[in-house]
This record gives sequence, C-alpha cells and structure tokens, in this order.
Amino acid sequence: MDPRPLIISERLKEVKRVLAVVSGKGGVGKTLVASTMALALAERRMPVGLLDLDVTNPSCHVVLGVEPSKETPPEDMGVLPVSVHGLKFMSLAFYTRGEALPLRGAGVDDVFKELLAITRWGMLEALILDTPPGFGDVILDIANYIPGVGFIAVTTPSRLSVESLRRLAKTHLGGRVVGVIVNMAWKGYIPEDLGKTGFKLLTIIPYYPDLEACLGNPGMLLKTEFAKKIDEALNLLLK
Amino acid sequence: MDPRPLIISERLKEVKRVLAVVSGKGGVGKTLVASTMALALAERRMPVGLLDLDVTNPSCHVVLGVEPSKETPPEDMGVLPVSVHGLKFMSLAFYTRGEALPLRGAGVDDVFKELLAITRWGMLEALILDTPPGFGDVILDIANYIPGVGFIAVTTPSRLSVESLRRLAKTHLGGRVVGVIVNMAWKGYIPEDLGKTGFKLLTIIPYYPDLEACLGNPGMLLKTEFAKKIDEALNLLLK
Amino acid sequence: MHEWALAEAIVEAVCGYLSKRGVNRVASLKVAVGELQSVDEGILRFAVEELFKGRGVEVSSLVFEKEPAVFRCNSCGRTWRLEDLGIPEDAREAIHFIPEVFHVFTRCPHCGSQDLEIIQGRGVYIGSLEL
Amino acid sequence: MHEWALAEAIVEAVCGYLSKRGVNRVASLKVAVGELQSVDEGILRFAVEELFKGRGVEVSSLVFEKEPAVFRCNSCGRTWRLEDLGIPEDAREAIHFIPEVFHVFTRCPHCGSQDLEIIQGRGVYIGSLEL
Ligand SMILES: Nc1ncnc2c1ncn2[C@@H]1O[C@H](COP(=O)(O)OP(=O)(O)O)[C@@H](O)[C@H]1O
Ligand SMILES: Nc1ncnc2c1ncn2[C@@H]1O[C@H](COP(=O)(O)OP(=O)(O)O)[C@@H](O)[C@H]1O
Ligand SMILES: [Mg+2]
Ligand SMILES: [Mg+2]
Ligand SMILES: [Mg+2]
Ligand SMILES: [Mg+2]
Ligand code: NI
Ligand code: NI
Ligand SMILES: [Zn+2]
Ligand SMILES: [Zn+2]
Repeated sequence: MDPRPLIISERLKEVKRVLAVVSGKGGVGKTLVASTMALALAERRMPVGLLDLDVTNPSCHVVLGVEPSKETPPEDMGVLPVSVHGLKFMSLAFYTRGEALPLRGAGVDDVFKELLAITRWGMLEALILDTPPGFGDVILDIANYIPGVGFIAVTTPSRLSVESLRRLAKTHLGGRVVGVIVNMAWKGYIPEDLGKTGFKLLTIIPYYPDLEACLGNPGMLLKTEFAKKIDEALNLLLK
Repeated sequence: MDPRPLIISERLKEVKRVLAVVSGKGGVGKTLVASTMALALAERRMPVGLLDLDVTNPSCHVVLGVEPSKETPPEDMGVLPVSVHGLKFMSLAFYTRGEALPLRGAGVDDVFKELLAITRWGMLEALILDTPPGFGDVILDIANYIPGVGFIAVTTPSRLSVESLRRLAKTHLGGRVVGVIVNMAWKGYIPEDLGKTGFKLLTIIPYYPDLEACLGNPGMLLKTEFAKKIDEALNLLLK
Repeated sequence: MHEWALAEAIVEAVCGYLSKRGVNRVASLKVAVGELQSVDEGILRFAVEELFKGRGVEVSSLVFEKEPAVFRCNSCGRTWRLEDLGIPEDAREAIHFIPEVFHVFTRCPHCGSQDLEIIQGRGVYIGSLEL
Repeated sequence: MHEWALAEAIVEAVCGYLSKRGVNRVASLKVAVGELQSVDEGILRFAVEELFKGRGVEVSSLVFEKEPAVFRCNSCGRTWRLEDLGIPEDAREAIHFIPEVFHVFTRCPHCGSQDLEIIQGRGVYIGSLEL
C-alpha cells in the first residue's frame, strides 16, 4: 500500500485554493503566467505558494532568478518551500541541481506524490501549480489528488493551440477549467474560437518583445504590461 | 514476453534514416519544422515519411490540412501510412478522430510500440518523427528502439529554451543530436549560448508573423521563407 | 487484417529467442489475446502457423488464450470489465488498432474520469514458451 | 529529519484503513524501507510509534524491512544493484528526498543510458497490515 495519497490532502489542508496553469501545447506561456501570478499575489501581501510540477523540464526558477544549486528547501518535519520575493517556492530543480531529468511517466507520478507528501506549505491563500504541456501523469495526478483544484488554461491564438484547447474541453478535465488566458495575441485578435469551448475568458495578453529581459528579475517583471494583464485575470478569478 | 520490440526494427529495415525533431520545451516549432521538413523532402521527390509521435496532442495533421476523421490508414498485412502531398503520413489522430487522449506514460509507451509494430513504411529515404516536448516515454523509446536515429533539436533564442537545450546536451540523449535549429529568432540574435552545448547549428529561422495563415495549406507553406530555411538545414543534414 | 502484422511480431520474437539458443522447435507456445483489442483469433492463428512454417520452426502445441479485459479507475479506485464501460461500437475499430485510444471514447461509469488503467486484457503477448 | 513526514504518511494511511473498519488496533504492520532513499530507520520508527500513540492506535508488532534496490536498464535490459551504479556521495542527499532524481546522477554501467527503471527498493511503503 502506498502511504502517500492520504497525506497529500493533509498537507494542503490550510491552502485555500489551488490553481493549476495548464495547456495541451507547450510554449504558450504557462511558466511565465504561473510565476507572474504567484508574484502578483505576493505583491498583494497574500500568503502564496508556487510549485513547479514541470518535472522533466522545470523553469520557474529561471523566471524567479533563483539559482537552484545554491539554495536548498529547509528540513523541518518534512521540507519547507524556499521563501523568495514574498512567496513560497518549491521545485524539483532544487534536487536535480537544475539538470535535466529524463523520466518516464511512472517516475513522474512518483515524483508528484513524493513532492506533495513531504512539502509543508502551511497556511496559504493560494497555491499556484506550473505544469508540463499535454495531458499526462502530472495533470491526471493533480485532478485525482487535489479535489478542489481549478485549471487556468493558457492558449495562444494559433490554430494549433486553440485546437488543443477545444480538445481539452471535451475531456473529463474540461470541467476543472475556471478560465482561459489567451497569451501572445497578435494585434486585432478576436477570441471567436473560444466560444466553442464554453470556457470563461480571463484576459488577452499581447506579445511583448521586451519580456525576455525580465526573466530572472521579478521586480522588473512585476512592472510590465504583462503583469498588469495577469492582475486583471486575478481580479476576475478572486472575486 | 512483449512481441513488439524486435518487429520494430524489421518495420524500419528499408528506411535509410530516421530523424526525430525534439526539444525540452514545447512551442518552439517542432511540429512545424517536422512537417515542413517532410514536405520539403517530398518536393525533392524523395520517398519520405512523417510520423506524429506527440501522442497526447498530435497536430501534424493540422499543418498538413488533413482531416483525421475523414481518412483511415489502409489495412494491408498491417497498416499503411496515408499518402498526402507526396509523403507517407501516420498519426494517432486517425484513431482518436482528432480528440484529446489523456494518457499516462505507460500508455504512451504502449502506443509507441503498437504504432511502430504495425505500420508498414516500405522503402523511405527518410522518416521524420514529430515528438512531444520534454524527455519522457516517447523520446526514451525512440532512443531505445530506433538505434540509428538522429535528433534535430529545436530551440528559440529565449533563455528558458536555451537552458533546456543545455540540459539536453548533458543527458545520455545528447549524443544523438545531429544538429540544432534556432527558431523564431528575433532580429540581431547571435547564437553565442549554443557554443556551450557543442551542437552543430543547422539554421536560424526568424519569426514570421504571416506563417499562421499557411497552417493547413502545404502548397503555401512550401513557398514561405520558413520553408527555405528548412531547406538550408536539410542541405547541411543530407550532405 | 492487420492481424498479420501482430503475427509477424510474435513469430519474430519467438525466432529471436530460438536463434539465441540455436534451436528451431518449440514444445509449447501460449499466446495471450487481450479482449480489448478484439483480434480475430482465426486469422491470427493462421498467420502465425504460416509464418512459422516459412521460417522452418516447428511448434508442437500452439494455444491462444483469451484474456478478459479489466480496468481500474485511477480517480475513484473502482475496477471494471469491458462491458461496464459501454464503449461505442464504432470506436471498436480504432481500439482494434491502438488499444489505448479507448481512453478517448469512455469514462469511468462511477466518477466520469478518463484516467482508467488497463490491468489485463489489453492486447497480444507471449504468455509462455517452452522448448 | 524529513523522515517525520514519511512517518505521518504511513500513520495517516493506516488510520484511514482502520477508521473505515471501525477498529483501532493492528496485530502486525510491516513497513518496507527501500534502500535507494536511505531513510534513517531509527528516526522513522520513533516517529511512527509516537504518531500512533498520539492517535490512540495500538500496533502489536511493528517491523521495518530493508528492501535492496534493484534497477533494470530499459536500453540494454541488464539489471543492476545500487552499488553497481556508483551514485556520487553528494547526490545521495537529493535522492533521499526524491528518489527519482537518481536518474540525473547515474548511467547504466553497460550502455550509458539514463533510462533505468527501479524494480524494487525505491522508498517507503506499507508491505503488509494485519488486524
Ligand atoms: N506575452 C508574452 N510576450 C512575449 N513573450 C512571452 C509572452 N508570454 C510568454 N513569453 C515567452 O514565451 C516563451 C514560452 O513561455 P513559457 O512560459 O516558458 O511557456 P510554457 O511554460 O507554456 O512552455 C518564453 O520564452 C516566454 O518568456
Ligand atoms: N518561425 C516561425 N515564425 C512564426 N511562427 C512560428 C514559427 N515557427 C513556429 N511558429 C508557430 O509557433 C507555434 C508553435 O509551433 P509548433 O510547431 O506547434 O511547436 P511545438 O511542436 O514545438 O510545440 C505554432 O503556432 C506555429 O505555427
Ligand atoms: Mg513551462
Ligand atoms: Mg508539436
Ligand atoms: Mg479491422
Ligand atoms: Mg537529510
Ligand atoms: Ni486487424
Ligand atoms: Ni530526511
Ligand atoms: Zn472512477
Ligand atoms: Zn544499459
């Protein structure tokens, strides 16, 4: 018998809401949205956590400017997330020293359960989950082990990405979606296609060529138009 | 005993080279690169195949303009790839009717083995594989069951993507990489960071805002600057 | 008739096993045939026999065993049989080629999840082989 | 000392099992401790005992069993023990928290692949429970 499933809900007992940033396609901005969302909530002085569940390719630490080999989550009857920029941050990168982890799904599933079983978040208004692209072990585990979770689906306006959103709507995971963020929208984009999914639109974020320079610098990132758009989405989500 | 592993090499006996388009990060252009590469080789009148192995989120059919619910791979002592635009095309989308397939890694591994065990490619100069982002079951299976495979790594100039390329170089899969394509490069981008990986640069492709309109229209796609850049990469790869 | 491709896989695997041991006869071969894939056993048997003949391999006892399909829902923990899942008839053809696509066409009858695991009865494999 | 968190998981799982059956005593509980995670058995036992006490659960026989770690290479098929893999000392701490990160720090001694599967001896689980 695996002892971890039951303890996972125990560990999240004092977490008011869990929001997982998801998408069928990669590269749509999940990591940037999840990280900025967590930073924006911390700016509002809300106790917030950020958990990078893109297990084989974690990158929230790059956005936050955290050097994973220089920091270790402290041990205290479990492990405590690392405090950075006013938020509590946990990532597998702390244990892989930032290197790649080639891993099959069964291993990803084990990592998920272990991370959630040992990390003590304490009281949080919100825990933001960054996830890998696609609908594999991590997304299925989130749906199974975190009953109240809400999915924030991210898409670009590209047909390849909207098609993938349409498909998500038709799966059993579709019911978890609390809203959609359209990211890297080109000028004049009209979200007609989204109608078919029935999902609520949270915000449309343009493509900002200068955003790259803010990676690793949360202070700068929070001052961008991108962060303002994320704030818009949060207002809709939290009301 | 699983009867499929041995037959996989049998099925690829007459395939001269297998090239898998890979990346740790999603959304870097793998699907567009793989599809355009296959189309460009077909233009050269080479017998070429395209296999979409992005099992939980296939999208090559969208680029090729193939409606997966209207076409079925013919049966003939196995299944035959569908002939479109001068190439042989196989995708799980033919069997999922284009819908999403939420699937854990163990299932993805089974799909890989089944698809490769039953598909009869015949004689091909090249078989191009489109893959899901990250280093999970599909990539590990490709490395294990297709001994001569070459990886074409795709990256954008973003730190998040180059970091993921650096990590790939340090895994046991790094030795499979036959070249790198930098895609969606901004003006003035200099590929300094690539030096660290030791990978060969095949081409640098700019971001073309009009490319979206060519999705689903191979004729138009082949006339773009993007396709010319892919041709450049092919010249380096095939010489 | 993609059963022929599955037969080739079985024969290739057995021949690989035999050639490593330098023999060309099998006392008993059991092939498990999972219910989910609904393989045509008659065609499969015919193809396997033909292919072994072509390879000069003699198989004294060749048995095909139907394996009932059993599923477990990873969301609610319940187990199910194939008939419980009510997979639509027109999806069976696709599942016949790639069994995993059943995930697209079915849900857990109890909780609606698509996160079903197939515990047994997926497809064709070699159950046992005696020289 | 994250062993305390693992102990909580064990106790939570056992208590969940007991409360479904309306009992609060266990005749025998076996906890398997996988070699790879190199858990401190003394601390784990202490924590498990304390936590059961706090929950008012009586466990007559509590046994911790070391499970040696065995790996199989998915590329070449060979199997290995932990000592074969030569995992660097300073990586053991990370593996202690998340066993799967051993993939980063080791290769198959035969073929160099990182695609190793852990067949047994990964981490902590409940081997058996008798009421
Ligand atoms: N609105 C935007 N404008 C400009 N660049 C963006 C925007 N959103 C994301 N990016 C960039 O796009 C790339 C992919 O974003 P990322 O968050 O890593 O996506 P994902 O996590 O979905 O793979 C990154 O280089 C990121 O910095
Ligand atoms: N050079 C480029 N210029 C403009 N758009 C591009 C370019 N390359 C790819 N795209 C677009 O970027 C998105 C991601 O590409 P895709 O091939 O789906 O990436 P992946 O397969 O790596 O997830 C798609 O909408 C695609 O049309
Ligand atoms: Mg990401
Ligand atoms: Mg793709
Ligand atoms: Mg048929
Ligand atoms: Mg320690
Ligand atoms: Ni058939
Ligand atoms: Ni510890
Ligand atoms: Zn269920
Ligand atoms: Zn090996």
